[in-house]
Amino acid sequence: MGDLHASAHDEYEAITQPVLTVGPLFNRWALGLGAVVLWAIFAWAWQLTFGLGETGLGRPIFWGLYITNFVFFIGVSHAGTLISAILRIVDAEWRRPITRMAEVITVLVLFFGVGNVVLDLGRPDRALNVILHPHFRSPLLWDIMSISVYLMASSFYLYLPLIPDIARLRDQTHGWRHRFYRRLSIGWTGTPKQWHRLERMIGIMAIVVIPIAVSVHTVVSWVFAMTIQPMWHSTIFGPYFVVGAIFSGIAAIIIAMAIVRKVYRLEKYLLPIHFNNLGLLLLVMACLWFYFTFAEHLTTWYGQQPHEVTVFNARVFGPFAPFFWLMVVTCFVVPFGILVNSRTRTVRWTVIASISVTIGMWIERFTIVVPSLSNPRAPIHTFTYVPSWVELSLMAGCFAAFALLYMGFTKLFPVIAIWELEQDAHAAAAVTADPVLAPRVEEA
Amino acid sequence: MNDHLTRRNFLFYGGAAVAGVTLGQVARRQIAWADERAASRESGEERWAVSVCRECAASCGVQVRLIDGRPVKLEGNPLCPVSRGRLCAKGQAAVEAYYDPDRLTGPAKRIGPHGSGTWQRISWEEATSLLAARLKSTAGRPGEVLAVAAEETSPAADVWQQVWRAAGARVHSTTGATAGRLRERWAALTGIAADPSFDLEHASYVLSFGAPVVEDWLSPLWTQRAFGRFRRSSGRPRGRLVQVEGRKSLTARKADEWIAVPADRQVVLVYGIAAVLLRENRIDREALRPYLRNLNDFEQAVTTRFTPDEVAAATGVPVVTVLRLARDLVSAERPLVIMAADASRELVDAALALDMLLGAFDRPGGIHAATPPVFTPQTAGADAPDTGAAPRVIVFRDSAEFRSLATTPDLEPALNTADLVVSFSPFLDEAASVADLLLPTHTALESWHAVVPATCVPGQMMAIARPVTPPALETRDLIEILKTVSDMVGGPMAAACTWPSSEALVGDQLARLAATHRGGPYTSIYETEWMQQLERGGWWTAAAATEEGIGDAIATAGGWADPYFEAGQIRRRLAELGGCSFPAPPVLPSAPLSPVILDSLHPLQMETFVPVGVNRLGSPNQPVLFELLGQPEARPWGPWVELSPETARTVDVATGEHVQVESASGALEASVVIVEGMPPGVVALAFVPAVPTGGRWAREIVRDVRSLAREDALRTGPVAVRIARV
Amino acid sequence: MARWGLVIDLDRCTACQACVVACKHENNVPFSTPATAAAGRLMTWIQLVAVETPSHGAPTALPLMCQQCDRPPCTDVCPTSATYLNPEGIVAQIYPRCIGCRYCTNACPYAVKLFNWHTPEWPESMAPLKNPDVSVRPKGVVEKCTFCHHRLMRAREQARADGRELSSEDYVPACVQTCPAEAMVFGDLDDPNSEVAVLAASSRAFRWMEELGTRPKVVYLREGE
Amino acid sequence: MRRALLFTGVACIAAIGSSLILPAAPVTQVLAFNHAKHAALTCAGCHAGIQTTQRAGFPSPAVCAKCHATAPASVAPAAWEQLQTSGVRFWKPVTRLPEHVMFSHRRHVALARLACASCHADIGERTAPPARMPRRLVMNTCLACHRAEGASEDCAGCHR
Repeated sequence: MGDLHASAHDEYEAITQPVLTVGPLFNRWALGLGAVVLWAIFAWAWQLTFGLGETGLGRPIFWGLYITNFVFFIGVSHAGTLISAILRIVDAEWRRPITRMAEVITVLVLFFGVGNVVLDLGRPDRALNVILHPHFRSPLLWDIMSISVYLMASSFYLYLPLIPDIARLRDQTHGWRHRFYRRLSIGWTGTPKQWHRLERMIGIMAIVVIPIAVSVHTVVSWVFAMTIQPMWHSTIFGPYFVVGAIFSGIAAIIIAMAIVRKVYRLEKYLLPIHFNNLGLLLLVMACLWFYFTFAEHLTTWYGQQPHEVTVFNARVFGPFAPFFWLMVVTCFVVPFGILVNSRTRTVRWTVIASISVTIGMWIERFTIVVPSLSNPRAPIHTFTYVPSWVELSLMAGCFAAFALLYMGFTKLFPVIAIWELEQDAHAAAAVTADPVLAPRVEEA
Repeated sequence: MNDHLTRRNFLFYGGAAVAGVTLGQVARRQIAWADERAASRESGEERWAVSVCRECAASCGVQVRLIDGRPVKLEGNPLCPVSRGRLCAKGQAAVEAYYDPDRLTGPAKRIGPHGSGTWQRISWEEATSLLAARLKSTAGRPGEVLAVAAEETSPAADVWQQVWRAAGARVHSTTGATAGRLRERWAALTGIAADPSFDLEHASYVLSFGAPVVEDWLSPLWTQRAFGRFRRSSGRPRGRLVQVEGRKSLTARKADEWIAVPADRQVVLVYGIAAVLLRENRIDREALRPYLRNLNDFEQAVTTRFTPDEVAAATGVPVVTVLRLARDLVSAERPLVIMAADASRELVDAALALDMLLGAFDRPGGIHAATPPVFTPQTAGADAPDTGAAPRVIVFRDSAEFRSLATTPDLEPALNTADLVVSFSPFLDEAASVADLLLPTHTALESWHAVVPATCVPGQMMAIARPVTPPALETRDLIEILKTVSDMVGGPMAAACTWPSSEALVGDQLARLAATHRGGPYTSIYETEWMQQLERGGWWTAAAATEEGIGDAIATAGGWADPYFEAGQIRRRLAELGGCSFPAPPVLPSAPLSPVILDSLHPLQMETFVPVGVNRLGSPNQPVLFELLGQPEARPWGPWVELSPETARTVDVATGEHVQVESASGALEASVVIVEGMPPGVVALAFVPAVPTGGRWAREIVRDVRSLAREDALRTGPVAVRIARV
Repeated sequence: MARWGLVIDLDRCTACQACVVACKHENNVPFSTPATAAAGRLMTWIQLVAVETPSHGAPTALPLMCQQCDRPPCTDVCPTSATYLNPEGIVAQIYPRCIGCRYCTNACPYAVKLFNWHTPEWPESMAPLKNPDVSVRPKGVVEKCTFCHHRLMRAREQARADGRELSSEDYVPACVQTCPAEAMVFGDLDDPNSEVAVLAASSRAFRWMEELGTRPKVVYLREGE
Repeated sequence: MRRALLFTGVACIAAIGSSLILPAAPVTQVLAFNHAKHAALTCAGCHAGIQTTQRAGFPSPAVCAKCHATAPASVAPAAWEQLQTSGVRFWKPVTRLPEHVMFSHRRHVALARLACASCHADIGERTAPPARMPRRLVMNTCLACHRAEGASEDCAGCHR
């Protein structure tokens, strides 16, 4: 074992090096993002002091940016766990360098998903009432239950595969880092018994986390679908949201991968094949997403139920049409155009497609939340919803805080699972023997 | 981490804990202190008292809910024959006027330039002597003083008139839209010196010529209830309302049928219908003979001048519709023709004539004569002759919006020449915005009342009440101010005002009522009581009651009523006179349909209307009333313009969007309300008076209809405008 | 136990909005400004809306308040049971329990639940105007029409003090009490002899959006024959 | 940095903890009223509202003057005179309920015959005005009694 460690030390220095050193670029970014976060905290304090009236919301548009962000972040959270779990179960060996990056996204982004709900509460001081006096018929409560289970499961699922790597860092460091890693590694020494247990636990978690993840976004969709509001009350919302979630999740991983690869110079580990393969997955999800979107809108249009069609018209032809068509372009036209062609499935273009999808999926959440509320059944006064500076600041703060935390993670833990790569090295023969993947590996 | 408790660590954690506890306790003390301030130390004692609503001439009886002596809510006085426990929006909002944070706190004189709204508080002594000195210098020269007040029948209004006439003033009254406006034509036709009273409630078919039945016709609350019962009462078929009006008003929208005829052409339609009735022999001539002298002449004139084709041509109403209206009217069980209070003389004459042809006089669901009033206005002194000279002193009383469209003379020039303008009103209203001296009087809840409500039921009433709450601010009773000023001026003025206060004046009135040995305090279950009294042929108070006792009972109930009225009075009176003569119908006018000249620049005819919530008498600063504007289209807090769908299409606007309404002399932004069925060439603009120097809410309305045309132009008719999308 | 219901005869209603003011003053509903009204923050528990009703071509002004549904879409979705259907059929809102998530406001097809965007404020001089029987809702909670439930509590207390049963005249909401055209009738829908029960069974009766299965206890009587 | 965070954390915990554990801020009355000494009077004698209104109410100075023609021994005559002439109710409430709770004294005292001590504990025997609520009242205090007595547990019945 000692041998292995010594050799591994050299072999994976590219991965451990960024963890242990903090450069000026990191500090500059951390400072910048920290400033945005501080500003957002100020905005939140402002909102807490003066009430939700500091947002652009009103009657009947009771939900806006916060709930859009909530759905979006929860969607992105499907990135990780689900992908890494599925790929692990189907033994897709190419997943090894990307699983951790995906899992981190999941865990971090869930906080922002839940956090946006808290931002949206009129009385966040009473948020505990949900636990103290729960009402089980409320989809919001189902949501809270499934998200908290998901958060726990995915945190665990992130932590388990981290243990061997933490132990590796423990052995390489001293001072506070050493103490920190020592506690976290919970006595990992790499005995075969420990390996056996770990592998089993990871295997179990990979299976457990999939239904939980599916349930999470299904339940998020039910928050809308369980009401009888036009264009929310839809039976396909469950799968539609899950597909959208995985879609935006994959896009998020691709972007994260590209950034990490570039900043930490991990080109050696994050190969174009990863972008290619995830790009293919993204393409499939784009098609699925388009199918669901089409089905959802076709049935509404064909049915011509007065209230449904009012929302439909507002979304497709009316004031929300720019958002809607931008969504169609960014979620389908752009990624499909790029990814359908194997020659454009390069690192650069998959990243462009992913950015497009991320923007598009955010808009999709927005066009689900706001147009239905802007066109209520009752003929009451409506207005044009324009997010206020508080909402925009908090949204910026969420994204900045996410980036900051992600950066922080990369400074504490290796973003690529080293031990998995080690295993991968053992299984390298299997990869090259793979009839589908082998040619592309050569291409790279 | 160090697991040992060193001194340093102890100090550190101890310090943190102490800081935390201190902070927590300070915060909690703050909260407790705020709590304590919020917790009222008062007992929360609840009391109800009666008062009189003074937001319009209807003078409904109100009930005030007082908590610890402070008014909390206004509700209708169940004993009052007019309100019968109900109250309209404006009446309820009056409590906001009482608490108005921008109410005048005491007398003040203007220090800034005219209309700037900058005031300096002065003492009552200074204020009254200022006015007295200026009045002395006019030395009673006729026409130097102009007194403007809202019309009302009350001892206080009499004192007001007497005092100012004694000062040589011309006294002007802004008239409300009450039955009093119809008095003159009614008296000319029937010879009865009382107001007509329309039994809308029991009619089965109502043909209304511009009468804003569901808005504020005559006595609004009474009309509302009568309308409800007219529409739906058990045991009777549903009442049918046909509205003849130029624009599609709220009443027109509520009516079963709306016939678009501009106000100046409605008289043609009335005679057209009369002509059909006469030509088709659908009236009972023999029954009419004893009451009518000139039926033959009238028939001759009407049938020859108003042939269906000519009527159709002049009014734009198809012949079949004219015929149908006439036939529907006579075939209805109890038809009634009504008109707007501010209708032209010709229209009132014509509509009353049609009512007579339909046998509506003295019949349930028809027209009755109100009992000649117990209280007759004292007309001591006469107006100074109009020398044409501009008045130097103008005094306003309770005329929040003296420049309203209902006012007759154009005050603008007089305001420019006068050197002292005085406002007797508790509010920062329109009069205050041009005044030099503010003499704030008590609000309705702080005042003594004795006022004759606008005629509605065919009995007699007088609303009488004591103050329900002591004056909250340094305001004064109107009579007290008048007395002080008159005494200072001396001469005829001092002689004209003999009462020291409203309390004395009302007390005097109570004594007089007791002495009439008629009627009694407002009593519960008014209608039952009324029927019983009718059977007995009168209503007398118990003989044992003392005058004080009666007075006290009246003031406690909120008023005095004598529901006795002489059934069949009109017919009897007409029979005595040997019948009346119908006024000769006018010659069919041949002038152009619209008095307004439209051109390619201003192609639309704009009509102005006053929304129900707009308060013309009381405070302009009641927030809830601004919220009522523009409903149900959710366009509160400002003027709105009603467009036909066709007009809206030409400028591509939808309900809720904004347009600029432009006339030759100004422009105004208003939100759009599309009204299905409006004539395409007509737009209707809501008049929401702007009081830029008023209170915090009134100030939110920055411009009104008056920026589009001079007020006299608005009063006389439509204005040519164009609209543009904003 | 009674099941309180309200019948509004649109044939009688004159759209005068007396009910709107009565409600506002009775229930301490704060005032708006032009800016807050434009931003969709005008607070009224009852308001007029233009609705196309059966057999009346043009839109009718419909006084709209909480329809007090027997199957309320809003109560199901509340995560804390802050809003619930009480045993007498009133959809209540318990302010100190409400977390302000506004799920119920979105679930309500009638859009009659309101949210306190700011701390409600009255000018200092208007402080005594508030009805002591009704609380002032803090910022961040949802509020709604309660059929003037505090009046029921008072009426019941009074009836008990007088040693008698609660009768129909004892308890009416402020809007019904003031309605000048006598268009509103309030009472127990379960009492077959009550006026509301008789009117609710009339051929003119309709419940707005009842096709959604909300089973409102506010019954409208359409205009016309 | 770490120490500063630690300090803030400890301070916050101390602030919240102490606020929950320590009793509410004390209330000091203008006059040191001795309930025990006035035991001969009924509660309703001074708190006139308890039989008829929602709020119990405090006696006005005039009520005191019915018995105390001159200043009581413990009160300075000048201060007494001033309180008498001002006419305001100067007592500060000690037992306060949150604004959203509707509690009717009439319903509980006059109709349900609930003893004053159920909520106000031993205030009638106190020789000095209490600085704090004599009995801590929380929702469960009300609910326990409502359950025991079979009274309505409908939330809207008490929450306004």
